[in-house]
Amino acid sequence: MLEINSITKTYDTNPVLKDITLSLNQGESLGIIGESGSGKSTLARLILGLDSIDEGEIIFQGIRVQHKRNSLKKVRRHVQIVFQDPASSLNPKLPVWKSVVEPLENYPDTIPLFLKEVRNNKELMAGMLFNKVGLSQELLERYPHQLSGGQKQRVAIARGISLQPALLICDEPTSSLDVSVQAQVLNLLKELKRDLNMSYIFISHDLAAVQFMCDQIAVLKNGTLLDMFRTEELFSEIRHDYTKKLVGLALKDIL
Amino acid sequence: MKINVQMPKAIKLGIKIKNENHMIICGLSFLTVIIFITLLGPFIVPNDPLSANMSERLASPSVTYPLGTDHMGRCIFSRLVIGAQATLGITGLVVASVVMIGIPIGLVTGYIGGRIDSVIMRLVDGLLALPEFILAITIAGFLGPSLINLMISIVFVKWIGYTRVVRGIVILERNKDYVSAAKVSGSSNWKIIRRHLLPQIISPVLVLAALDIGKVILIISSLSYLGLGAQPPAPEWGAMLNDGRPYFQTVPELMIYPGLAIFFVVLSFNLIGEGLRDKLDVKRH
Amino acid sequence: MEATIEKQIKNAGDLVHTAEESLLEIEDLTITIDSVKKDLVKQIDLSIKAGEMLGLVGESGSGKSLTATALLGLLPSSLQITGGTIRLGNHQITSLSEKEMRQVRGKEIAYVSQNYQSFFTPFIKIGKQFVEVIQSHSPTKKSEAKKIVRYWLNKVNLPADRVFNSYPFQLSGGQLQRAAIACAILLRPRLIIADEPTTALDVLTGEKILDLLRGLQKELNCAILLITHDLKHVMNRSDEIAIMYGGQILERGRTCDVYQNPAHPYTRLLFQSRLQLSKEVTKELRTIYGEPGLIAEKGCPFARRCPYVFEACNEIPQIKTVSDAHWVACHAAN
Amino acid sequence: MLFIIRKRLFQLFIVLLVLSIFTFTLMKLAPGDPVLTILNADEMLVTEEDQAKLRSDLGFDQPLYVQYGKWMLNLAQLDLGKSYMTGKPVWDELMERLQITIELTTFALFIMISIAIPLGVLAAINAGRWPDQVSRILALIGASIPNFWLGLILIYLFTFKLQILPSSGIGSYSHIILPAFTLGFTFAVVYARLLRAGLLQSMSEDFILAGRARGLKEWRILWIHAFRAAILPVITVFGLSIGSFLGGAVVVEILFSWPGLGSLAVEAIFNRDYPVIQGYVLLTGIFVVIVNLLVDLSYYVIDPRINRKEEAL
Repeated sequence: MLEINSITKTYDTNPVLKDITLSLNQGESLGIIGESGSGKSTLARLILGLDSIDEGEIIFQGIRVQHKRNSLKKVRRHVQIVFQDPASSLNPKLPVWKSVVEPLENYPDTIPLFLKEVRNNKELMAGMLFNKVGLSQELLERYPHQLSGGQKQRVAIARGISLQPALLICDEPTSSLDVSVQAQVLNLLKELKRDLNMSYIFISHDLAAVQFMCDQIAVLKNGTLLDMFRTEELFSEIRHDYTKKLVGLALKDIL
Repeated sequence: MKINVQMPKAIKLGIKIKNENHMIICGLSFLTVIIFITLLGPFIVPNDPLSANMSERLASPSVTYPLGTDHMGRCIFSRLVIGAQATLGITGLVVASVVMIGIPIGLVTGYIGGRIDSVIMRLVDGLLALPEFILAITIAGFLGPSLINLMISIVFVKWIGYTRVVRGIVILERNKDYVSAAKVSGSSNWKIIRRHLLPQIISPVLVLAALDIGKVILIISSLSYLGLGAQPPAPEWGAMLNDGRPYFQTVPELMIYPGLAIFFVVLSFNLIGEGLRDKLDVKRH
Repeated sequence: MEATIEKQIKNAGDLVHTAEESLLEIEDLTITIDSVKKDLVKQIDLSIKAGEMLGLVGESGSGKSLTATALLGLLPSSLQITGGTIRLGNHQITSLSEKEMRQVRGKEIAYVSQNYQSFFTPFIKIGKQFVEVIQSHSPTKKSEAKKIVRYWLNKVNLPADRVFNSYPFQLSGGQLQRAAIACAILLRPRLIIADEPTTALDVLTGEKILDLLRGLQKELNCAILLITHDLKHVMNRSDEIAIMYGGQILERGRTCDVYQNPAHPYTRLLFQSRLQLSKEVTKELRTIYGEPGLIAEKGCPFARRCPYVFEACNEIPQIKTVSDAHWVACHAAN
Repeated sequence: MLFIIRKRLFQLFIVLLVLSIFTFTLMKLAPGDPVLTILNADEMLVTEEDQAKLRSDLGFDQPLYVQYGKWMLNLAQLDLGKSYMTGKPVWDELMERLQITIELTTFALFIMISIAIPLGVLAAINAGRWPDQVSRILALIGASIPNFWLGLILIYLFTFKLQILPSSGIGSYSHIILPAFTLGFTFAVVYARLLRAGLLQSMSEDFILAGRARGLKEWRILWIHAFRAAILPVITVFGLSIGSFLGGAVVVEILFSWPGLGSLAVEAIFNRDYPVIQGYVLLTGIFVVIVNLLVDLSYYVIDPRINRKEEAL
């Protein structure tokens, strides 16, 4: 479904991504793990065409992602994103339901199965989507600052799934949330994935979250892909030293 | 000696809201009265503001002349009231044109960025070095003093400020996730500008405009005072001050009334502007 | 050789002594917003013994950072301590004058914050800021102060000369946090308050910082109050933990006791909803209903999210002893 | 550092270009014939030949771009032409008056700083209490009062009523007090508010809390740690509003009969003395750019981080 071929990206003079090659099959989910500055968020932006690629190419379902309007519009029909910080990913001056249905406005021909009956009514669609992510209908008319962090992230997720995309990129979706809310959001994402038959690219610094969410794991460090494996092989002896270090640290938390 | 900070937001607002609202209400009520008088001007003035009557020059306040007469025996009160039309009208026009020019340019250059942006901004940086007051003097100097020339020169310089503010906000906002999210949602650039960016600039521009109205009034009256704006016998406040200058040791009222008029009009706009700024939490630019 | 042994004995003596009496004692502390008379921190009790680490765990809005600010005597004027006392050694912090309090800060109580990027004043060289701290507390010659600074910078494994002459922005996050720790221990304080010192750092770097802190603590025999939102930061390191929610302490005790036998539903749920790496991937995570902003106005603050809530929860629960040095504030616990 | 200097030099270039085209165009657009102006000024009988001769002397019979080119070439040698009125070189005349204006503005600046800093700091440390309110009211008055009117009131009070200060002319310190205060006051109170806002902002930074937690004395926190961050926005605004400052100086010079650049410009305007007006505008433009360059450079002294930000650009 998604092929990333030797991507290189440089900001100013420092390389952010160096020769990254990855691929993802339909229905599978890929976890990308790395510390801040490892280039993992940049990768997400490149897949969505939010930044230009210096070298290499990204092909999604046969379409090359590049800075041409129609190619981007086609790709974004099937690839959506949930950002890390819901406070900044929702327009503060817009009632949240309007943010949620924005993708549906722009792709009038797209009819997700779960919105079939209400496709011509924006408010009802927003209501259905709110339902889907476990938000009460009373919150539809609220503005972002009137919602809690977890609620905002649910709104962002509702927007992400509104087109029933084939691939949803989650860029650290829980790291700005409180501990007791993280589990809720992870459960929701897992449930939606099954429900809507989506693939995820799940970006995180938390190995446990990636393990919980994904079939495959890629380890990024300083813009280089160090390790890539199926989730079952996480504890295998042949893992890269850096991966082992991360695993060791995560296991130390188990008391 | 300690400055206290880090108040939880709710508390901070609680204290502030009162203060801002007072300022806005105060400014608005001044302004309403002034606009009311201005609009009704022609019907309520007791005398023709232009008709001179040398036998009644420098008269004290009386029933006929509520604030007395000037050095040419003209009714000061009537001149003040009619003068408001000129001042407020021109200022309104100037600020409206400036906003209409400044906003679109700022939005587009800020959002698109790249070469167009840098060319325009370099030019703008250059123009910014021309103080509007001095530019206005120059234009007045070359083209002859008149209110129209005055307006042109103020517009010529003032739009830059708006472009810069709008562009600054757009650049700040366009890199935020919600704009990225709108792009990913498939929204066109036009839609992003209209729906996501335009609402962000409304409050700052509103504040800027309110404060600028005051500044423009001051510029106009200063230039008229220098004799480079409104020309006699037009009843403009700055010009009235200029007229009264030679007499003000003996009849200070000639200077006090027009000065107070300018002061209160500008003050009411400043009150509104400052109040709005605090209320809408707009940063200074 | 003899000297060091003597020191060891002395330290041991200290430990015995402080096992009975704690260094920091917070009793009944209540912090109120002046204007609306709302309590943000309600009647909390805490204590730390010298040489021990207390982990104060809570989500946003729990009042944990506020408590730290109150310890430093730096509450904003809109907030007030309306009840209770804070004692540090012989100092009754709640009744010290501003001037006396200033001398306590930095010398007796040190502070390390989450925001390492803004811990040092950005346009003054680090070394100068260290020297400033020393000179603020006792008249010291500059050369003398420099020596002390170098010593502590080395102690936290930083290249002393380079860091001394650097501006804060010239250091990496990990380095800055080390420098912040060096600055905190500069005057050998008796208590270090570390407010989420690793949250903004990468996992590996954060781990090293916590280890460093722990190591220095042992060496200096000072107490540490480690404030965090994440249980995992404190479980392996702290001697005691306290769980805070909605301005109250729900449970507190020796770390191992709390871990083995969490008595409050909130503590239990926090443990269960934690994402953990394991050979067997869980299908679904255990969750806690609602969000941290959901705080019951009356009674137990956790009541609105608690699965075991019943009528009695409308009243503030009495503090019950679970076992020796393990307390809980819950009606349901027994 | 070089980056900034380069940027400002480029700006200077743009400014001169725009201003020169601007004034040149205006001169051509201007009603009336400068030749007649000059001849009238000399109070001679004006003949057609005289006019034609003068016209070609001045190069007015050549195409516009040639005139502009010549004018620019002269400009590059600081030759701004001769005043129509006095016949003296414009450059010399400007320099003579510049000194007097600088005297006034420096003094006004001094008054401004000595009002703005204490008032701003006082307002900040008493935020929400009466000194803050007073500074707020003063700032509102300062921003709303026409400075020539303020000047008139001061003259009325100090010259006519109290008779302690002269209202016009130059010469002694007593002459400079009223004009400098008039010019400085309206800016001072506004800057005091800016400084207050900057201080409140920087006092809410985490490093201030950290500094207090280290037990630093409050005066050190304020003056050494917070003040530097707070003064930056004030300096920025000063750079941006130096133009209005000069504009204010024109009004004040006229009001107090202060024979500086502003008076020169206004006289020139009434006399249609175009070379002088041109010279004045160009000089002002250069002055504004130079002040802004100084403002930029002061950032380096105040905040070492700027070096790095720039490298990142």
